[in-house]
Amino acid sequence: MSATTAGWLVLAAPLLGTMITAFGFKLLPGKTAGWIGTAAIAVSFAFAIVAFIELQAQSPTHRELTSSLWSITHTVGVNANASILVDPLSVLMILVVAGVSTLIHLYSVSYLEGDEGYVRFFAYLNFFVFSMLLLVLAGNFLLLIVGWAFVGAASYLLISFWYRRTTATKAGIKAFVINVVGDVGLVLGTFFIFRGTHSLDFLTTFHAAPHVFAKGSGGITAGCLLLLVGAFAKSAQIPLHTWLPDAMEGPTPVSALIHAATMVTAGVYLIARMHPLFQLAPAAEDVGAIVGAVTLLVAGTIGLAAVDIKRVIAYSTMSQIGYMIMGVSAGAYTAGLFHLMTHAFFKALLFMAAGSLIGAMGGNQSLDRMSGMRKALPFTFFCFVVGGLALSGIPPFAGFFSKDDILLQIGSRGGWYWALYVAGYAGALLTAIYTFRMIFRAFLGEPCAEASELIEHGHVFHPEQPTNPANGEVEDTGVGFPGPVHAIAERAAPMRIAMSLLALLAVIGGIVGIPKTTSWLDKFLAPTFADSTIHLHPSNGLLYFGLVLGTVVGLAGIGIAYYVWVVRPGIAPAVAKRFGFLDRLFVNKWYFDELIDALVVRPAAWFGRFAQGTFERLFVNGTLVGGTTGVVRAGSAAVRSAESGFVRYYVAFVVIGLAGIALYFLIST
Amino acid sequence: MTIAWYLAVSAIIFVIGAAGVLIRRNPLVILLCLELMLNAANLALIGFSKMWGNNAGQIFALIVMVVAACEVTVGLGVIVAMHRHRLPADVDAMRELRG
Amino acid sequence: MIAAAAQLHGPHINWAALSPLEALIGGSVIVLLVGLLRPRFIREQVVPALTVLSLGATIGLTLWQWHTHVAAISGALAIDDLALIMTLLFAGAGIAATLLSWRGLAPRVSAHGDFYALMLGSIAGMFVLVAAQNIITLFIGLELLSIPLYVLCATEMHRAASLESGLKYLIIGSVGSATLVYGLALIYGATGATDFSAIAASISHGHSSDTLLLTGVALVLVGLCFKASIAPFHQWTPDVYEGAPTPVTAFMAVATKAAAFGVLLRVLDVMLIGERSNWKPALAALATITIIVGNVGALGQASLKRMLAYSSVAQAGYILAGVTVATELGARATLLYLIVYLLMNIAAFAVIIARERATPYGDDIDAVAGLGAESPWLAWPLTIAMLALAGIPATAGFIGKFFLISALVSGGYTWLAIVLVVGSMISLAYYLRVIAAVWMRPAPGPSIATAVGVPIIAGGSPEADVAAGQQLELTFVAIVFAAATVFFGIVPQPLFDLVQHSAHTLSGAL
Amino acid sequence: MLSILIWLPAAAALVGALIPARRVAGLLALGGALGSLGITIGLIAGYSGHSTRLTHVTNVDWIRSLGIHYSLGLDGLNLFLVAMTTFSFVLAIAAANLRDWERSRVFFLLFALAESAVLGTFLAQDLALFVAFFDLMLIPFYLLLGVWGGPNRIAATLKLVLYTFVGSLLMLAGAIALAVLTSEHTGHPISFALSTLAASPLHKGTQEWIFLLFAAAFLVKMPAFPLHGWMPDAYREMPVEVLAVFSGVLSKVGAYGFLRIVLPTMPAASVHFQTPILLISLASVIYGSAMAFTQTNARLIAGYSSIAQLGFITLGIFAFADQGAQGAVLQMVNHGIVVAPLFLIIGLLAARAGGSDDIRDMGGIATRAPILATCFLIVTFATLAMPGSGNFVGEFLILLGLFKTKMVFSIIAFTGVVMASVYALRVFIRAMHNRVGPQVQSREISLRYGLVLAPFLAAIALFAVYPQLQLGRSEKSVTAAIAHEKALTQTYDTLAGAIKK
Repeated sequence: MSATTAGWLVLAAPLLGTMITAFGFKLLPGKTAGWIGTAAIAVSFAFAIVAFIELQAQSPTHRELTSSLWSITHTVGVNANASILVDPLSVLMILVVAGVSTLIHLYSVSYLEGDEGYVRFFAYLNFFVFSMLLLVLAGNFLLLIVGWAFVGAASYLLISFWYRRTTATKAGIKAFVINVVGDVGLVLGTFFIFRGTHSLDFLTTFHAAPHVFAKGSGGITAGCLLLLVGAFAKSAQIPLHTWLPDAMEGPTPVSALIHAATMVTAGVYLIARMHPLFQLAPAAEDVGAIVGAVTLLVAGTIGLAAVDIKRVIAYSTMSQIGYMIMGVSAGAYTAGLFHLMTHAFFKALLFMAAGSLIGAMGGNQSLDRMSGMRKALPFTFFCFVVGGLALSGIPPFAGFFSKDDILLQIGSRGGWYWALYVAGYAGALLTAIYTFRMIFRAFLGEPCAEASELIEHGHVFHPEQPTNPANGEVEDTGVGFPGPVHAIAERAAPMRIAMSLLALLAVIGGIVGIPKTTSWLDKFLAPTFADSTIHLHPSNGLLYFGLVLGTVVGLAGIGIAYYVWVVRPGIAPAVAKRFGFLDRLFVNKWYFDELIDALVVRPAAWFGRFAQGTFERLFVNGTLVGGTTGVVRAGSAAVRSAESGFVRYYVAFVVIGLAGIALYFLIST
Repeated sequence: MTIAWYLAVSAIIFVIGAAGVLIRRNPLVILLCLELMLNAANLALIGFSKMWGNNAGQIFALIVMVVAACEVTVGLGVIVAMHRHRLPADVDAMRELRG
Repeated sequence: MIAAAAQLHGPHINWAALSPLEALIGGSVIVLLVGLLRPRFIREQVVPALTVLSLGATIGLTLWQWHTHVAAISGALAIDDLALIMTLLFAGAGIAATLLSWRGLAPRVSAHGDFYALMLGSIAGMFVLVAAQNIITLFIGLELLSIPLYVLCATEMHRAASLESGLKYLIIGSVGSATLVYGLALIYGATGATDFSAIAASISHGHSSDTLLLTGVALVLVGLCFKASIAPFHQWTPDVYEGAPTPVTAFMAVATKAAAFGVLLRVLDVMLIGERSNWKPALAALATITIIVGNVGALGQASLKRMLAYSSVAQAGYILAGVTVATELGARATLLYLIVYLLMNIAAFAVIIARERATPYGDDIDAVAGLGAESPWLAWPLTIAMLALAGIPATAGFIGKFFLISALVSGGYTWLAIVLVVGSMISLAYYLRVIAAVWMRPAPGPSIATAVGVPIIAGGSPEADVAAGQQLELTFVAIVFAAATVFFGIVPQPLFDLVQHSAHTLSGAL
Repeated sequence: MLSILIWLPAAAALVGALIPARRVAGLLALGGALGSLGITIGLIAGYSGHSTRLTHVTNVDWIRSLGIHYSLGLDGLNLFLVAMTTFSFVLAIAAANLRDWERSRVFFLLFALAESAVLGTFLAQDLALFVAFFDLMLIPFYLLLGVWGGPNRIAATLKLVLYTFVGSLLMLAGAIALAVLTSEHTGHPISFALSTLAASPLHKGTQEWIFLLFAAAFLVKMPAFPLHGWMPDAYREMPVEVLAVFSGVLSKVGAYGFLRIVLPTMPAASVHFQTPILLISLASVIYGSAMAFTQTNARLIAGYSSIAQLGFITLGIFAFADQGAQGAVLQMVNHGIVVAPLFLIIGLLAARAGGSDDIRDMGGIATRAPILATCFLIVTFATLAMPGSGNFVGEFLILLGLFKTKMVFSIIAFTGVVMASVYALRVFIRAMHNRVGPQVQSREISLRYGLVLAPFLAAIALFAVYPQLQLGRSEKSVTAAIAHEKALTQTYDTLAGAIKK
């Protein structure tokens, strides 16, 4: 079978899975739906591998295959088919997406056990994977936008999966609306590009762009900046990032799949996919790189202060994506995608471990409540540590190579890019600190109540009256709330399998791109980026310096974390008091929510209230309706009062009228 | 004596009649005033007919007289009927219909 | 008078052409005499039957005379399409009115014979009026039309309202006639002629700006506008319409108005065509005032008769607009609208009478509340009539308005067309109010029914005691005229063909 | 052929009204509507769209003396609007059949009359005929609202009728003026045939005031800001089955009128008033959206959202770019098949929330009604024009067209897209999610009602994946409709450019 056929089947499998689970939701007992969903994604992954092999069979110059089924619009110059583009980039993406998704589905089979929305969950999850694959396989802007919006919708559905938690629905609509802002950016960007190239098809556009757009010209720059808006919204980059932490309201596998491994990296993919355009708009590239750098630092600082364990990981995700965005914007495409891949492995792993941990805590996510879980959850602890090391970029874990590769490439561009280089390593230090702060606080120290219950009585803690940890609302166990079962990796085989596989990948994942040694990824992706005008040849000196520096920074971070939270637990509060301002800043997430609230939400709401309360009442009903009717009523009153009933007055009117006409006649001649 | 005098007189009579209709409240008087108005027209007609030397005007005048008689008759009839129903002989009292 | 004139000149009288008139007058006399007979059956059944018969005969003879165009009685009357169409209209209205008053109260309190005889006489007057070719016959016709109506208004003598309306109509009417006759006198004085054509001729020979003449024209205009109830000479209309017995009101509303406009067409487009430049702006102004006054006056009227009276004022404004443009198209539009106007008004009045007899609310709008549920056979005609008056498509009213507007636009009076449209907008408010009452309000409970005050003020009457069952003829009339309204709304071409040539007799001047 | 299409529903319902049996009336009305739908499907299948020529033309004299013809015709412009009409009416009548109505025979007769009138409006190729149908259309809805509507329906009917008739009477005057003046202009006998009127446009000055008369009628009908004063009351009181077609179908007549009548016959005026109309539409988009996310009455949210949607459509039309017009026509159909089920669903929700349309009384309805929730979810996403829905393709084309000719308007209009996501999801969440409301009894949608909604969802899906079905057929006619304006604007632009130099 050809690569494109495989591509279509990659799409078909999860769609089919969605259909089956959605329509058969009444007929699927127990975990059937879970297994069906998992199988669907597994099949999709298999086809992704087929596509990979088929593609490799092609000669390097012919690795951009397109195939289209039917035409969605073919009118007045807007031609868009249902077409996919299969090239190394998209194949890499489908491999990562389908692969990681399979494991997360596997994990969810147990994790969601006992939830009344079990089937719905897998319908949504399959739909998400379909959308994500559509996004990365799309062969033209229209389809890209469709996939782009679909993943947004799926993420909304899954964030507010426990839809009777008002916190969850709030987070959901927040995420969706910010994503729509991104969609708008994407669409507008498309308009700008379409105006030049008159085509929505990727390859045509890319080939035409250099001829129609002068480098750095207004049109292309505007277009690329708007594309960046889309990318930022999806990838939770400042200032469109506020939805991601709230998105942690969703079930943990969702956080693992959507808000760590796949969807949030769509922005990275977009920039990589659009690199021929971005290279025509250097300004846009620089904006991307700087925003990425800023994000990775800001997110890191917030990560230091957050107490909700999932939010800590979420901020770390933001920060890691900052690295990727910085990389691909600065022309380090392969490195960025490399980090995307490895990050998918270890961040998914971290979330899974967190899920298991939260299960053991009976749904509670606050670091303040946790301690001494190491004995209770040895396997989870192990996974956490592996993930943490990979995240902190400790050799030889996967994160080490990918992150340093990005920074290496950036450094090699010289000039002001050095600032980014430094920011990158500063971020690395923060990463190491908050990661291990989390690990130490949760697993070391005296076992907390839940931990000891698990150790001594050997069953998972379950509160008599479950409440929503976010706002303390009392929950029932009906549909729309988390189920009564709190699965932990130690008890559920599927979870354990998924986690171990990811742990393995988190350890050895880096092998595909060891600089100057294997760099298989570079070779694989070369055809896609062959047309890149940015050629980076980092010196070996810088390479070795970077590797060493990375290691040192990582270890230093861990050291600091150990000193502050294990050796001298008293220090942390003291420091917080000492730098009260910074502490407040970090705890309040740099006041971004408040900022957006003040700049966007409040004015919009005010306008709405004004429109309804004042304008509608006074103008539309008052002036337009009331005014005219008022005039007519007045006239009516006048006429009827003239109709007084006195005959003699009527005669008087006759006489007056007569006089009027006669006068007119006499005057007019 | 030119036509102007006849006209003037007839005009004055017409105005007097109209004024009467406007001022007086007794229906009988109003009927009389109406007669005045019609007869003003008659005077004018006859004057003109003399002026033009054709008798169309005089025929017209005759007809007007007849018509006037009819109108008065009907008017008196109605007034009598009202009197029978103890309705006041005052046009300003007729205000049941208004608005 | 005619006889007298005959001995003087021995004029040639075209009896055949006059046959409709003869039928009317003869019928009137016969009805009067038969009405004197004692037996109840004869008075209550035969007399109306005879009336209908003579009106039928009139229609028959009119159709027999169709397309004749002759001068009768040495040019005193002209029998032409205009006159004949109008005659059809009057006779139709007459038949409808007869049926409406058949089992009504008015004929009973006045002797039946008198009632119908007067009506026939009035119709005869209308015929004379629209056929008149000189100012004398014009005046005769006008009075022959008016005087019986004064009486008819006052027939229900036990009702103060009826008498009041009669006397008011008489007084103001007489003022109107006086004005008219004085105006005619002045015109005669200015031109020395009584025949329309002769007057027109002498005007065209340069008397057009003679003060005497102009004053005369002004007085004549007022006199005629008064009959057509054009604002500000309309004020008698609401009072008289409300006070008079409803069948009489219906008859007046359609027939009198038609006659007035018929003669207006003749006077303006034949006799005074030379003064066109003078009276056109005046009439345009009057039309505007009338449209606005009529429509705003009708708003929020509790009495349906009064509401229809004001609406008839407004409609008069529309029709006057058609006269104003003084083009053949305008004349045709006017005629067509008059026919349409007859159809929709009779339908409405029939329903109102039926309700007057069936409910204690007289002609108050409560009388039709909940009619849709109670008796759809009355509800639909009323609805159709109201929609037609409002000028909704698929009714003749729409066609009429459409034709009027196009006549106005092509006559260079687009602004007047806009006024007309604005007027129609206002009119929606009160026409739809009736429909709302019919379909959307429940029938008022007995509690209101016991309130005796309501009916009298509402111009209602003891007619309420007539059993609701015996309204077949009313329902019949309502349905026939409503059906016609819809039919001509969908297939209007016959109407257009009918009025096609009517204006030719005027076209000589136009 | 088209006459049958138009009059079949009315005829069937008339028979039903005369048969003194309770259920029969509804079923006959449904049958008639189904017949029309069948015919329409046949027409779509048979329509190639290779030319702008009218097909299935019926043309007989109606009023010879005024040059009015009973002339109907089908082309790419109205083909799918007719389809949307018959489709929505079939399902709305079906939905109405699931309820008991007092005086049901009159109800269904009026309902079917409404369909006939709307179809007539879409198919009329004679200006006078169009005007007649346009006014006639309102009467059945007036009675449907006034007789079977909510508690304070009478006030609502008065507002509705006064507003819309004020518009359409002005249009009547405009129409007559247009025809009469054209005939004087050309010297030919008067004719109301659109083709004739389009063949010889009047002077710019004359066009302009006539344009205003037409614009008034169409903008009220849509409704467009600030002429929407009648909308809230009417929407609050109307029975949902009626409201579904009223909002879904009638609102399009206005936009269609611009494309069918105003642009071809008054090109100069259209160009002259382009910016004002665009501003009104933009205001409608933003104002409608803002109102939609402050309202708490679900019907009004939907109502104001359609104000915004119609604003988009008008933007597309008056962009005078092919993409814009194509998108507008597509969007008319999309909005129709989306808003109709939306109102039906709101009806279902109200039934589950103790009869209240207020989203504050709803909440948590999804718990026991997953299928209903899914239907609502799909409709919601379609309403906010999420990419992947036909509505998105429509908006995409509209904004693209606008972007090409009036970039600033297009960029501002995008705020409407964002706001749409807010208010649409807001309704969904407040109704289906969150805590269970006080009077809420969540229960699953009945099978029969599901069968009514299913075709809507199917249609939404169809237009999502294959809008080309319509775009391909409408392209020629639509581009022809705005050809004059395009030419004019381009010449103006070139002139302006020349002046600059």
